[in-house]
Amino acid sequence: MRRLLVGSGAAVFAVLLIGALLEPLPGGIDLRIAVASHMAASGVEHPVTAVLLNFRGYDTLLEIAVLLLAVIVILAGGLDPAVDRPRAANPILQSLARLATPPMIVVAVYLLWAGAFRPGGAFQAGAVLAAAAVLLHLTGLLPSWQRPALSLRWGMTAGFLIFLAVATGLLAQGALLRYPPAQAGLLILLVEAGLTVSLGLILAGLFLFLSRDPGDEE
Amino acid sequence: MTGLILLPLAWASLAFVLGPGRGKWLAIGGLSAQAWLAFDLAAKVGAGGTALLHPVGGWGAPLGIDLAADGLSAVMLLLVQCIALPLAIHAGAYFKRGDAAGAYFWPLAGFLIAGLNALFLSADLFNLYVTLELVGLAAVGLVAAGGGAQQVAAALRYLFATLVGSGLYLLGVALIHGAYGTVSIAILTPLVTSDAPRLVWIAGGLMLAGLMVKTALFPFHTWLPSAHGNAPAPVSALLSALVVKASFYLILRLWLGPLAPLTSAIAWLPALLGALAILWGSWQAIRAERLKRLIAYSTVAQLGYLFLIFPLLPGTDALEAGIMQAFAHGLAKAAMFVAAGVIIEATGRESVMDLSGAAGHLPLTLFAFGLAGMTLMGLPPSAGFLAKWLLIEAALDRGHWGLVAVVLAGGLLAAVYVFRVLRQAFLLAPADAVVKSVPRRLEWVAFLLAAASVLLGLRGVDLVRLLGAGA
Amino acid sequence: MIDAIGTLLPIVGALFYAAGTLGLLRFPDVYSRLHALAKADNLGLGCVLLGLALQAEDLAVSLKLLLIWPLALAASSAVSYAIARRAAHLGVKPWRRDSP
Amino acid sequence: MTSGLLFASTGALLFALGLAGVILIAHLLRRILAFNVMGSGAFLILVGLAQDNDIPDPVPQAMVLTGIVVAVAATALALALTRRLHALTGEVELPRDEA
Amino acid sequence: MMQLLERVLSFAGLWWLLAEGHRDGWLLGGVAVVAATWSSVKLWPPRAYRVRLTALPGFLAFFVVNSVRGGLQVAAMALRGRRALTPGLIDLALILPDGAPQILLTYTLGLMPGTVGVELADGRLRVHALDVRLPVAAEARALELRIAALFGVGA
Amino acid sequence: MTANEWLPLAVLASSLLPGLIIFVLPEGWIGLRTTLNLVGAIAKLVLVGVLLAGVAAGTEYGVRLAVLPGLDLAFKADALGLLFITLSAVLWLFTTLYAIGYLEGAPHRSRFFGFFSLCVTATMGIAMAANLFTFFVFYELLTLSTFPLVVHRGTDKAMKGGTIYLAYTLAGGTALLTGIVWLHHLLGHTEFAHTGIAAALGPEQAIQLKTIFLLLIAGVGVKAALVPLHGWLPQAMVAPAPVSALLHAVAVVKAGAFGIVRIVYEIYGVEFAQALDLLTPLAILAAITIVWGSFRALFQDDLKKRLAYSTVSQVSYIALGVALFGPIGTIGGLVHLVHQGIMKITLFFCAGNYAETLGIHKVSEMDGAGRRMPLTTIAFTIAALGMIGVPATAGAVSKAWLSAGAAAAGMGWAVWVLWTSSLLNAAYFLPILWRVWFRPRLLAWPDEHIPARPWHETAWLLLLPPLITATFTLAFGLFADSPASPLAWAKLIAEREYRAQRSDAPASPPHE
Amino acid sequence: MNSIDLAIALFLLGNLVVALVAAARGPTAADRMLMALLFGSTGTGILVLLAQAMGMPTLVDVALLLALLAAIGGVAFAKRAWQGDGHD
Amino acid sequence: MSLAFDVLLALSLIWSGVRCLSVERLDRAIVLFIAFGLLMALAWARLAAPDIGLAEAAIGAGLTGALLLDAWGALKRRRP
Repeated sequence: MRRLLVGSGAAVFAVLLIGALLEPLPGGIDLRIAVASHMAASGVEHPVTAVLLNFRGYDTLLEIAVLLLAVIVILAGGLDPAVDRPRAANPILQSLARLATPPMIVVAVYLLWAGAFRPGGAFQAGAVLAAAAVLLHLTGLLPSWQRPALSLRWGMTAGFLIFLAVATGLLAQGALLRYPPAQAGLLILLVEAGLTVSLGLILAGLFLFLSRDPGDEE
Repeated sequence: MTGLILLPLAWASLAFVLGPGRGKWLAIGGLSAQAWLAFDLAAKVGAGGTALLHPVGGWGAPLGIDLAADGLSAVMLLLVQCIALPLAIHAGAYFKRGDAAGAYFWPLAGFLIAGLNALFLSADLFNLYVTLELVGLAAVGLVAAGGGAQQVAAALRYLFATLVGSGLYLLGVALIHGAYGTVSIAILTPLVTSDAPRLVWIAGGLMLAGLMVKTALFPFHTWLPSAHGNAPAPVSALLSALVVKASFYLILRLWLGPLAPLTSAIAWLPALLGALAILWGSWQAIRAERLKRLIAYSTVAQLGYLFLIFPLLPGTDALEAGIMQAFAHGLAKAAMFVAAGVIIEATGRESVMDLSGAAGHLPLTLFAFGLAGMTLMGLPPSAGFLAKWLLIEAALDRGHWGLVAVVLAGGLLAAVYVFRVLRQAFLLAPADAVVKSVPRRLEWVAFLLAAASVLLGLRGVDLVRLLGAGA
Repeated sequence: MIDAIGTLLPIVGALFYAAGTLGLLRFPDVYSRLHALAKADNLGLGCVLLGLALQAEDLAVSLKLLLIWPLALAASSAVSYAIARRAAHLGVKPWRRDSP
Repeated sequence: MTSGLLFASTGALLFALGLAGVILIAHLLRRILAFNVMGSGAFLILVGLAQDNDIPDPVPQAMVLTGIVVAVAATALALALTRRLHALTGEVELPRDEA
Repeated sequence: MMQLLERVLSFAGLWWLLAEGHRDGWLLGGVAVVAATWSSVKLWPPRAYRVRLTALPGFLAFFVVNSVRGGLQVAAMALRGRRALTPGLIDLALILPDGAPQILLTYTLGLMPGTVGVELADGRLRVHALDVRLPVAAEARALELRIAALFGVGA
Repeated sequence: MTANEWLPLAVLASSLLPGLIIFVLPEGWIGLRTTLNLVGAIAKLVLVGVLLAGVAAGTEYGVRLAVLPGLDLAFKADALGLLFITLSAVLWLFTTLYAIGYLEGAPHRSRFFGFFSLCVTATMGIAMAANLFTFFVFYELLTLSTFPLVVHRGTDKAMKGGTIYLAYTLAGGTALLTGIVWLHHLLGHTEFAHTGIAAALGPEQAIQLKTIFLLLIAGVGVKAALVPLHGWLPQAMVAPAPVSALLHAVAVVKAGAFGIVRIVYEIYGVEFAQALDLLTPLAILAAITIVWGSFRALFQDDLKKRLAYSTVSQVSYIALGVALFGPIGTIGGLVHLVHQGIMKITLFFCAGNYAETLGIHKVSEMDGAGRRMPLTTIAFTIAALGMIGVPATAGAVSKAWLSAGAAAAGMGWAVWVLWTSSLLNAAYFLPILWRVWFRPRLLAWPDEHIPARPWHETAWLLLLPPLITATFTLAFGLFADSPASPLAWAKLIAEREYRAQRSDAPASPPHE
Repeated sequence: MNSIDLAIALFLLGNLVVALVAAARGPTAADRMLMALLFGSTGTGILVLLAQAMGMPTLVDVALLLALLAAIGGVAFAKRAWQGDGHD
Repeated sequence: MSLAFDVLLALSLIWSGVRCLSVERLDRAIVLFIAFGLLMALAWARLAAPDIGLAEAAIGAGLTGALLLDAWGALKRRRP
């Protein structure tokens, strides 16, 4: 009964919504023009990065806080005791991890660097770093994180703190996160570099703090 | 204005770096500064009579994000800091060293407060979504922190509710953006008219529905009692006093702002749900077995009042009534949860029936509970009374006698559950009752919050004046 | 000439992909399906990449395209080993002609 | 129909699907999947609707990136809590709420 | 030392490829190369086995030709369906030494015609062959020799 | 802030501050607590004295504080308010003394005296309220601060009584609130003013005004224990004796009665109320209450319950006086506000003494108590006779003015009501007096706490207050014409209430 | 826009969908793991073709990333998720 | 041609979405969800949003999939 009700409700909703989507809309504000005309002052050449770190950088600041928060919540929820089960390593997969990790690092830095003028950026770079960590962990080359050591906590927070410090420091320019056009590029790079490392650690932490059980292979 | 956001972000993340269980003084210091900033902001807004604007990044809407502080924001910010500071002091004494539930309390609470402040200051629908998530996830974390199965289950229930809520809200924002190309509230407000395309109507409905889920409006309240009723006392207090108010504030913002041309058709819906919430929540509170669950259900009921104002908007006294109720309930409910925490800590029992004799052992706490109860019942001279007064006057102004009846009935029902606790507490203690001593600081915080909720009733005029500024 | 090859190669690659999918559908057990995917699809990918690399104007871009191939090869090779090994460990018997 | 609108409509369907899933499905892991489907739907609408004429608009793209990060955070958190619940009770569904 | 240089160079090459020749990114590129080299040293300390660059082109050619052959073979079998298959497991005794050579063998065998590695242990490699009637063992041995040449080890 | 402004606040503070301090005092600090209580009570008396002198001379005391735009917490000390204030302040002192004696050694005394002081503060606030809003604020505060006193013993029975008390008073408060907000909505304010404010609305709102009147009277009627809203009063008898005294004489029922006075005179205005045909129904209601209360009292064996029903009846004398259109009735009603308080508190003190000294709770156990406790019993006798209305007691004065007022207002039936009530009063008090003085003691006292010694029948702190109030009962009857008597003050009030309408406020006692 | 490349991409997509269905329907858990292979090869192929067809060379980066990371799903499946639970 | 591609992509997105919520077995659901992520990445490519495509690919392939599979394995292993 419930299924039927919710299901038909969702179906009706979807139909209504699609119907409304297909209606012609009055032209609204087109921000593409505004973005394009301010690109020069944004410090980067890629519009999405300009929006993410300059025009709407404040969103990103809070978003990083959300991500950091997720790790804290996981830690606060309490970590299960890690299961320590001896197991043989799989040399082929290990070698894959060994082989793939250094290129992943290069790719991560590349994405960070590319973010300034083409798709890429701190989040994607951090995700690649985290993926490398996950791969290493899955193949048994990186143990799971038992507790957040001080250095790890610093690492995970540093990016956010740098961002926060830059945002606060720029208050001197008259507004939060108001980059002076001349230094914008460098500051954004600084922030992104910090974020890459921290995001990598945070995203890796999401996996490495959670995954306490090495599986039952062998 | 930005300090209110940056400070808690800073102390929260630094508290995390400091490590489990640390950061108390950082938090209390930061909160003190924030309280000063909030009062300063209120003074500025009140003096200027207009909204203060801060274009982040210097771009200004629609390209950038604007922060805006008008009377309404200033009031809510005051509420947050005024409740968070005493609760921080309370939590400092509540969580023992090595307490699993308290290990990450400070960073979580810091992000929660930062999220709340950011939410109250933001004038950008998408940015509001991010702040909503910040608040929601921090709140979930606080519920789950170090808890047992019950807490984790409650946290999960809460998590999914809050995620669905923000999901609906996000879709609404997406549709609004699709229709108008901007998410700035100030720019949208003149653009949305009553002949807006259907998309915008759907968007409005989605946003409001999502926020109602987050505010735990009946019948979306099912997550609230377990979340608020199972968390540690300072957490319950934060959640009940502040977090649910955030989404209510946002509903109000939308209702009075961009969605105003669309809402007249559905103005009675929230009021109807609110009325049901009052009746149902009170009824459940009257039946509840555990003290904290009783208080949590009381929150469900009290939130109902907030929604009674919608058919009365925009009208004299209606907004004032809602905000006064939010403020009063915030202070009182914080006091009540803190008091309940003290009682449970001292007696080691959780059920209402086991409270016998508490009045003798913990007179100050019970007094605080009673004062807070006064506010919830809407008895004079509490702020809750002023809210009720304003609400009844606003309803009479429009000739809505039904609302008057609901308000009055709600007050009586509140009396039933409040006195259910008090009379139990006044009963003679069973001979075998063992009472632990608790830090006096815990009791005093409850008392201060409760007293504030009552004494605010004497200075309601300031709040109303501030609310009128820049609206 | 190079243009022609550049246009043709992706089509050939697509055929290899199709063959891989066909193998996936028609082969009887997980091991043989593994062969189909690991070999045919990767060869398909190689053809596509090479074709596109030939089409690209910029040398760096075409080299980048070609770079993808070894990465994909290494990954699929390792993963197919892992799958086969895991299947064997869990007692998945290879299909035999005489056993239906 | 432009591809923007097509994907926006797809997003609408996915959102409705995910929403119904979150409401109906009791198994927590599946519910997390449903939530992600729902979020993806909303993201598709956000970008798709803004992207008629096939000219990319960076603002909604940036918003979706932000949204994805938030969704990842929420997903990880939900998974962590689910695992915790399972470790404590052996259940993968929420117990009934007390009366 | 030479090995280190090789790695540095190869990562630098990777960067160059990724950056599509842009030159203004070399500062970060340097960081990337250093980090990658450091991690590679951590993960795979320089050991006895060294790839002989002179043998590399021959090996690559051999590999490409065989993987094309493998693809063609599988495609042909796929078209004929299961009628074409006579699958089975074959145990190979390896002559290559432990470590990198054996691992490379397992990798490449997975892309060679008709075989995929199933289990590498104790100097033996079990493979799954699509058609046991084909000269699987012989081809594997040929590959082993190639790899031995590549690493400059006796086979 | 001028003296005229802070004096009313000081009256409030004189009990509020000691109360708040007492709350946080540790249980064992008896000396400080007693000192605080007495200092507060005496300070209040002094302040009230100053106010009395000032008001008699025509000074106006008042202060207001904005709570919401258009809504003030406002106080004024006028003649009517002072009548009540003086009564409460004096009786508070005696009750406090009595309570100190009564509760010696009992647990939770800090809590008790804290709420006790709050309760008096609320009463003062009610008396000095300058508008209905303020009145309501303190009216509800009174409810809240008396609840812990009613349930002070913490037994199940106490809790039951307390719960019933709450249910009645909170429901009444809700009705009152509705009426007040409605009125505020119509008028824009609810200030008390001589000759009322409701007349400004005109006849087209008559129905609304009548409904509001009903709500308001229902609201205050609960505390005034008007039938059928009186059910809580006998139940609340479970409270300790000083609390009963407080409920019946000093604060609660008086607050209700006082509210009726304020509403009829200063909200509606007696003439406008008459014009709306509100007074006669009120008078009838009061009459029913008077007779019903007395009638029920006849059948109570529990002494305090009998006294409680007596209160139900007696307090409605005030309402009746108010409802009798004309200054004579007004004077009768107002003076009874004081007289009933003095007499009833005496009775409760005595009842408490019997219970506390000998364990007597029932009328049937009182045989021969007069010889064991002569002083208490003398006080009891005087007060009981006053209740009946025997000449030379305060009660006689009230009844005389009320009867005259009824006659003057053309409501001859009310005179019969008073007579009936007096007969019933006699019927339930005289048997008690007969028992205590003339029946020999048959059995042992149920629970004798304090051994008999010559001239020390019980603790002095328990004995003195009833003796003094009994003396007052006689004095107010004998010296009713003195300028310092309550009667004189009631005349002053009536004069002021009616000044605007007519100048024939009677200067001489009416014909009896 | 290069329509041949797009056509090939479409063809590959169809291929991918059919293969996905097949893998999802497959009798053993190992068949599910084959998907990881599919992403690595077919997904990457579609992306590079799209890059060419839409004239967006940056999609090559996406393809590269996919090729690099597709293995993780398979590894995770093999290492963590796939147990002999009687259904295989 | 591009419309055909888009329609096919949209249909397969919906298919995988529906199936991943409705299939009986959890491992299939999770794998289908990973496939859904891949298709989303393709959709982002079609919507000319390579940034999101990158993020989706990195997160979907690298992190979420691994998290889900790991969680599933853990839930299964601990089952009493």
